[in-house]
Amino acid sequence: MTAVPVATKPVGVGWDPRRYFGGFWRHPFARAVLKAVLTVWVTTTLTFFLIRLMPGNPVELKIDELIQTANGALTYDDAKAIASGLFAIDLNAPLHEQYLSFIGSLLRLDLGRSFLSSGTTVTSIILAVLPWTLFSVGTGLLLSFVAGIFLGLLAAYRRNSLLDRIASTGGSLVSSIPNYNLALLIILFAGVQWHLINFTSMRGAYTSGLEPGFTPAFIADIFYHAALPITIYFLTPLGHWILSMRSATLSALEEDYVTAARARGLSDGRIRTAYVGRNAVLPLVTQLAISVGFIVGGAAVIEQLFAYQGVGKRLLDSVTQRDYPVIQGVVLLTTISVVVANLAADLLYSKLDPRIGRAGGAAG
Amino acid sequence: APTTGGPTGGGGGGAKGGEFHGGWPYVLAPQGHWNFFATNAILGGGIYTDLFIPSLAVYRWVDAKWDFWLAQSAQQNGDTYEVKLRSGIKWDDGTPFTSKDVATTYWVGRLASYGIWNFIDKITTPDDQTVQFHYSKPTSLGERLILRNGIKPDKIFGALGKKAQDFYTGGGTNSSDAGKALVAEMNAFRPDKPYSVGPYKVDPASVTAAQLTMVRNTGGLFADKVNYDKVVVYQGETAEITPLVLNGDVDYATHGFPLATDKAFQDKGYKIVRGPIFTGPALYFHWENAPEFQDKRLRQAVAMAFNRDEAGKIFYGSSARAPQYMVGFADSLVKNWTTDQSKFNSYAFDAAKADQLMKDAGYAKGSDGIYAKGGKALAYELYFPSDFQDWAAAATYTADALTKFGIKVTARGAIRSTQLPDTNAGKFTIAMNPWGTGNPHPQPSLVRPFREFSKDAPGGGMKYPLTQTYSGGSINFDTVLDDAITGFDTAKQKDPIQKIAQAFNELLPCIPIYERLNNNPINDKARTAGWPGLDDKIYQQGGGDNFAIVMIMDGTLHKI
Amino acid sequence: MSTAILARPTLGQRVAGPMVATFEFLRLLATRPIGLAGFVGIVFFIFLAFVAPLFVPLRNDPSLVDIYQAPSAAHPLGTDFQGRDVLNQIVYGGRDILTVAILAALVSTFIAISIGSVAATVGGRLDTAILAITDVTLTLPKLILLIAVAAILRPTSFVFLAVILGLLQWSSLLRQVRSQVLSLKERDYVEAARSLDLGLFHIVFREILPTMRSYIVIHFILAMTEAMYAQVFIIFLGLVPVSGSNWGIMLYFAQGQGALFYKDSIWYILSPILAVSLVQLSLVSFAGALEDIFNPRLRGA
Amino acid sequence: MCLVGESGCGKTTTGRLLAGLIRPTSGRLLYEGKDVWQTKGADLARFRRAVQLVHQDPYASLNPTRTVFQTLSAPLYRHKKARGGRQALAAVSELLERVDLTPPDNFVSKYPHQLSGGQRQRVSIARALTVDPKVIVADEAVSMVDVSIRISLLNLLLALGREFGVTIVLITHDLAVARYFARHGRIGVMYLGRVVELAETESLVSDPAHPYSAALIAAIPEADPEITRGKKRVELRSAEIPSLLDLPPGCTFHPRCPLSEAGLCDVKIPELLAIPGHREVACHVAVRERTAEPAAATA
Amino acid sequence: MPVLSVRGLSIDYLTRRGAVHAVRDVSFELEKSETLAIIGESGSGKTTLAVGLIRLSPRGTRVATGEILYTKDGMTSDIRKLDDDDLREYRWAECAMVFQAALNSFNPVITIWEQFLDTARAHGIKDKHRVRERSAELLDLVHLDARRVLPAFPHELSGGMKQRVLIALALMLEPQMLILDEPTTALDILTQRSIIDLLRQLRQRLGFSMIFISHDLSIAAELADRMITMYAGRVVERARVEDMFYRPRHPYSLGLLRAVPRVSGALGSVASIPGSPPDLIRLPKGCSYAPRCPYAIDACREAEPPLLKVDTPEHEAACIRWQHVAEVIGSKAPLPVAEKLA
Ligand SMILES: Nc1ncnc2c1ncn2[C@@H]1O[C@H](COP(=O)(O)OP(=O)(O)OP(=O)(O)O)[C@@H](O)[C@H]1O
Ligand SMILES: Nc1ncnc2c1ncn2[C@@H]1O[C@H](COP(=O)(O)OP(=O)(O)OP(=O)(O)O)[C@@H](O)[C@H]1O
Ligand SMILES: [Mg+2]
Ligand SMILES: [Mg+2]
Repeated sequence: MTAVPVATKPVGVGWDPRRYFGGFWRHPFARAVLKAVLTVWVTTTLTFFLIRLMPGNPVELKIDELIQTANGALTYDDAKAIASGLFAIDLNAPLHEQYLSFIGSLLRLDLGRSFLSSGTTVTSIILAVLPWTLFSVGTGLLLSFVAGIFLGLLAAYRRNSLLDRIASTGGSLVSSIPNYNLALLIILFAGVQWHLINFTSMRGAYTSGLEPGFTPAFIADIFYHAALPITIYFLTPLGHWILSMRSATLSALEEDYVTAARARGLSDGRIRTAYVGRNAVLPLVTQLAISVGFIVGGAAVIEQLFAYQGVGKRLLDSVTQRDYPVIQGVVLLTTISVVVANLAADLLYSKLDPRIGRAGGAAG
Repeated sequence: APTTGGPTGGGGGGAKGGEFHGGWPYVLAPQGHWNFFATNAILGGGIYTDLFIPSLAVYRWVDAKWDFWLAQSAQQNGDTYEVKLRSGIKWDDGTPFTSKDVATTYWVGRLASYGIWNFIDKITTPDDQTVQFHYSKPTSLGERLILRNGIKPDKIFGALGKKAQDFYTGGGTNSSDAGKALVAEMNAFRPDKPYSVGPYKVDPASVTAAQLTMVRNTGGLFADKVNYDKVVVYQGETAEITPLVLNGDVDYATHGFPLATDKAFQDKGYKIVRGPIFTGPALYFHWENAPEFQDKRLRQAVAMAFNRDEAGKIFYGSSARAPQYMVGFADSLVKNWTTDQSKFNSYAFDAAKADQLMKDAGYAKGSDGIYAKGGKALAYELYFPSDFQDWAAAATYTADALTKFGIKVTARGAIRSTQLPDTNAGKFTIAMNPWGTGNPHPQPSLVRPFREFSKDAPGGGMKYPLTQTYSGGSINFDTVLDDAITGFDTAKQKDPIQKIAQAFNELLPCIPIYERLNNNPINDKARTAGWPGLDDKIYQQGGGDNFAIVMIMDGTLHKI
Repeated sequence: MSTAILARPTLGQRVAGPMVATFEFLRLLATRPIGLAGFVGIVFFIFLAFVAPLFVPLRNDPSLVDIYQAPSAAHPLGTDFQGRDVLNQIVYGGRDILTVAILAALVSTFIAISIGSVAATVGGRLDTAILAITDVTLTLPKLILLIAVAAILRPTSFVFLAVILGLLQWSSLLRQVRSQVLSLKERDYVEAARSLDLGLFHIVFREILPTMRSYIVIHFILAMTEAMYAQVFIIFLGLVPVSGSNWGIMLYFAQGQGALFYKDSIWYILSPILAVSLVQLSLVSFAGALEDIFNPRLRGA
Repeated sequence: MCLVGESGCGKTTTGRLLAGLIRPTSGRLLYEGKDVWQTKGADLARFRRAVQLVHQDPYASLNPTRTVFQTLSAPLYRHKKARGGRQALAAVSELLERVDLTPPDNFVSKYPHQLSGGQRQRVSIARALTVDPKVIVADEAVSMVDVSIRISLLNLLLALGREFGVTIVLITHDLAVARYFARHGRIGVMYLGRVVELAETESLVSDPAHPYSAALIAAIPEADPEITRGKKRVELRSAEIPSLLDLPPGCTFHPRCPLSEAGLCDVKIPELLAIPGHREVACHVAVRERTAEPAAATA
Repeated sequence: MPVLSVRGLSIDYLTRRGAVHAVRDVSFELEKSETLAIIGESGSGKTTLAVGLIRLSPRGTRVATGEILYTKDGMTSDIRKLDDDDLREYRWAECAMVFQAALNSFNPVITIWEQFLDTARAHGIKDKHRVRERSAELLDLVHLDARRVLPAFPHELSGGMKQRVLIALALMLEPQMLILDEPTTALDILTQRSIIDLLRQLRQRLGFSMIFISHDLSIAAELADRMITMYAGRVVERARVEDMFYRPRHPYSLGLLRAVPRVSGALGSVASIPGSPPDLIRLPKGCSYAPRCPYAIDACREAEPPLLKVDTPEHEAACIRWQHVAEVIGSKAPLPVAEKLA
């Protein structure tokens, strides 16, 4: 929906990184990788220091929680003793030392252990939840991308028809409702008021007692359980895809090469796919990657509302519990998955658009 | 205190079979695990652990006596507390249950800072059925500390227990480096599967984010007494459990349900149990940041200036009530633990009296608020934990009501993980923090205002000076709190408790707003039957000695 | 040559110009029913949030006998868990939300425009550095970061909150502004202004930015929707200290108090949902129409 | 003076260089004997004002958000040529009349999109005139306006040059336009960023010395069927234009040049040298053939 | 029998402001192997007409009246009445077109080879080998190296190369007719020259008919057999190329000729046409050129003049004052040819 950005002149402006990175830098993919690494580093560092800026520390919270749950079985001192025993890290060491040791272990792919469950590595915690988020977000997003592309193309071809109006108006309508509101509305109406769906049976990622595996029953089951989050991830960006695709198609339709293709007597189907569709989709590919970041973030509240065991819910829980290593780990790993999605999109983009791969520059 | 009594109650009246569905917010693997000494164990800290790692006994609150579970009997012999264990009980892997399991539980428990170790110095096991706890500091709190810990298997924790025993008998302490290492080892220990000595055991394959299932453990405690074949526990906090209860999926839930939900449950025809919890929110004034409240008259005025009863009812309806005796512990404990209740002021809602008190204290009431002599208007912020929905409701209510009274109070909420460190650090003028706790002894409740949120808090909390003067003269709360738990003779403890109670009532170090009752819905139409009438004393169980668990264990509850 | 003509270009630009432009704008808007509806919606909500509270008395006294009432004449949207009028809260609950959204949009737009145009005009290493930073922030998973940041920094005042939100969302606009300015500064008329020695101020504020006006307005509106989304998001999750009453807090409480599941409380929970969604909807459709109006290429037949 | 050459050969760049809008990579730009890029602040600004550019694209050279009056009055105010609206309006009207936009009242409050291409170009010229320039560089100023009105624009420029003593440098790729415009002046021919020949118009047209000029003149179609069909062609050795990023060594034209001599043209870069007949040319062969003592000339 | 015969064609663009009468009542014939040049100012409707001939007008275009008759092997059909399949067959196989923006005529994301293949397949040629051979042959014809060009993406070719590839592509199906809309405008002179020469050679070898659109008179002078001058959507003069250049009978043609300076020969007097073309939505009454015409009389503003036969049967001009124009040329205004003859 953003106006078409005017291409920048990539040539000859100021500092020329080529001088420093030689041929490596010139390769757009290498640049994207470098950028990705930089992004991950920045996010990690940012959260690391922000977390240490927090007043208080998790020990106090643990004490509070212990006292609350022990129902008087613990004196304050006992609780304090227990809590202090839980936390291996020394929060009083100088920041830069903490940071260096953190980065050090990070390089060894060690994200540390959960504060609140010191026998559990953060990596294992995240690995247990991340796949579910990626699965639901990925499915929803891809479905909505495909549907949006299709509807957008159709709307553009039938410009000003009823279908166009319904698709573009309806699309922007659904898209402008915040996803958490949409989820609440689904629970409220489809679940509670009209009893259309039995959403209580859809909680969790799969049915309790079912053996995980690549069996049709299990796969059907995980789709059933992910249906509500997927619906949200499907609906929220749908309008954006429809509108973007519609306007991209409209401008592609005005391109000379489309008229030229018509003049060459090409069939409508071929023109629609290889000439209009493909060129119109190109700019959306990058947006697809960016939206991964957005949706993974938005997943927090959706997973919370639908009781889906994803990384977003884990993050929220860790925030409430001040489980720093887990917060840190979740932010890091989601950043990585988002960045990887971006990289993949860059790669895909350069595959789809021959102008990028060889000319360089426009990537990113 | 009474230390006798065998298992009471129904004892398997109903038919066997069927399922019991409960709800609890457990933590999922891999963060959740099966080391019940460490935090975040699956179902850890919850009522359902009693079904697979039961404690030695459970307390009957109204009768003030112990119902024995894994213990056969228990006895105080001088400074030694001796527990005889039941025989013939087996762990789920077939190992017999013995005194070793109990000893290991407490030795490893010492690494986990089990409170009993503040009072005992060793545990001995003269034979397989006997465990002896040797007091170094006799206290009446000890019995509960011994009897209400879930017993874990020696087979799994024995090695750790041995290490701990050697370490402590060798003079080691938790604060030493070696102690810390041992504690860390204990915390990091991860048994690969659940275990059980109770009537049920968790089926590890059934654990999902949505629910888990417990199946019968044939050799376990009360295996023949319990009726249900399965106990299903749905995972979730209030928001997630509510629809399940409404949907009829859950037979019994312990969550604190808001009024709307409470009403919806009633509409569905569920029974609502309103048992005691012995706790609730209170207003804490920072001694230095809100110096006006150093004058007890102002605190008394505030206590009367708004309808504390209503503040609770907003969220809980009839599941909350303002305490009658404002003494810092639950009303139900007052009769047993104090000698004279006549002088306890209830501070019932009375704006006129409050006005008068303010006037006496030298404040003038203008049209838009109350002013000190210097002309300064009284304005504060009430800092509450926004993720405690019930408190949030009470906080906004209180702020509005006090503002209306003339003390301008703005409610500001932050999630507990933010609010608590802030209040501990003294960053507030008025804060909302808990009062009371679920212990049949009042002392742990009284610890909260004086130690937890003041003296012991990092940053000093509300900075309340512990030496104060009241009608009975000068009092040092810290020492009197110690006096209140010394020795086994609870009758002797009544004096210090009466003293603190009276001082609390006059000085109001914090203002308890309401005492919460739980509002547990019981669905007796779907699967479960056997629930006694709502006026039964069993529902008065407190402090984690959950009545539903007690009734499952003793076979009172059964399928329809 | 009459003085009337004299007045035309100078005064005309200041008075008649905007009036004519406004008229023309409304005329174009009128041909787009959805955009018009969005515009009306925005005007309505701004009125509701900033003007209506001056006339409608605040009624926030809890009243236990009145809780969870269905809509009635006395309470057109029913009552909440404290028996307070929901409509009244909707009226009073928009100001903070909209203020934060506007402020955050201002912050992000300001950052994007100032830094973006500086980067483009100055160029060189500064530009490379700014671009690199922007690229990196563009890929950050912002909501995830927002959850962490909000929990950690605890924005206590709404200005602080707005700044945080603004700081998280400038990057894509900055990139667009930068490339716009880069291309605009190569435009012949900017070059002409340079060679006429009209000064940097003139070039940036008279030649470049005015041509980007529509663009900036649209992005400002979109930034508002983004900020509003994120703001309600973290309030709803309880990550921001709550104080007073706004739609986000209403939603937070409504959900927490179980209004979702009680038959008579639909309107209570629905009201903030609808308020937030309608504002978003209005903003988005208005921005869409603006884009249509300002971009003649899309204007079409 | 006219500069001609193929598209992309650097004409615009030269124009912008002349107007002091870009800094040369090497070499000097002299104005009144001083190196422009050595001067600072006010002097540089003065130079910039003295050389004004009229751009190629009438649709991009005026700010679409500003009226004709605003466009023209801004430099007047800025350089204190007018104080107050009344003065500015008078000055603007005069400028408009000067570029034949009459009556000026019809134009002052118009926005660019309300003007035709030719009218815009006139406004551009008027804008250049606001600062009393000494030189106007008209970069393809007529290429994008309709054939039917090109000549009147050229005439306007010529008249301005005559009346106000402004030197006008016209940049164009159309040799016919160049010839018309510079019939009493000189034409410079550019190829790949270099001036390869500089000569008086008529002699260049009738007798080009550089092989590239010759090829160009021979290649141009004429608006006359008989002439154009009967023209002699210069056969080039290649139709490909080398990339500016990867220029051929020696004379940049040698890969295409029919006169190219191996060992000379592909090695040595020819300098622009004066040869008899008031012209300068950058070609080893042409210089050799047209100069009596080639050795002396190259020395 | 002409290959193409256009009769009374009118094309409007429907816009919010009203109908733009971009092409009005245009008639002409194109003979076999002949080159017809259409010239006129920007906006005079040339592209509209050309695109209309293969029915590719954009949305919002209305072909108001007229017929486009196309003859092949003695069969005549009206293009306007063709069904979709026939139309697709007609496009490119019978009538290929090189667009004004030829440089953007290739899909940027697929290779040149694929675009050749697409074209062939669209017309039923399935055999890849044959297509490859044919493309190599054609590229050779336009002096390009097929091995280099075919696997390339459009952006890897220079403007002149693209233009030549497009011409090769246009010849792929051996159409009878080639429409070129300003094929050389964006090219530099030497490239332009090579394209012109190429077209001339190809036409001689392959014998197709060609409609050549330009506002550049000199290219028309190079290539055309006959010429049409368009003004404000109408054909105002139609003549053999020599007649048009040396004996124009419409004041607009005359004006155009006079507006173009020359490189060789004497400079002569050169002059612009004052004024600008009319608004095609609200056309003035009478001759649309009258407001700019130096010879206009009151009668010109009364009614739109029809095309009148002048001098020779093959020469028509839409001017009631054509005799006056003839006089003017004869007496006062020396045209190039007059100079040359003198
Ligand atoms: N900003 C720039 N950065 C990099 N290269 C540039 C830039 N501007 C121009 N060039 C290159 O410099 C060369 C000369 O360009 P210039 O615009 O001066 O040519 P020109 O002769 O004016 O062409 P035309 O006739 O098309 O206007 C071209 O190859 C062009 O691509
Ligand atoms: N899609 C369109 N909608 C409305 N009007 C149009 C459209 N396309 C062209 N026109 C108008 O129709 C008239 C004829 O345009 P056309 O493109 O045919 O002219 P042309 O002779 O090819 O001009 P040029 O020499 O600039 O290519 C012009 O006035 C133009 O503004
Ligand atoms: Mg140029
Ligand atoms: Mg055209």
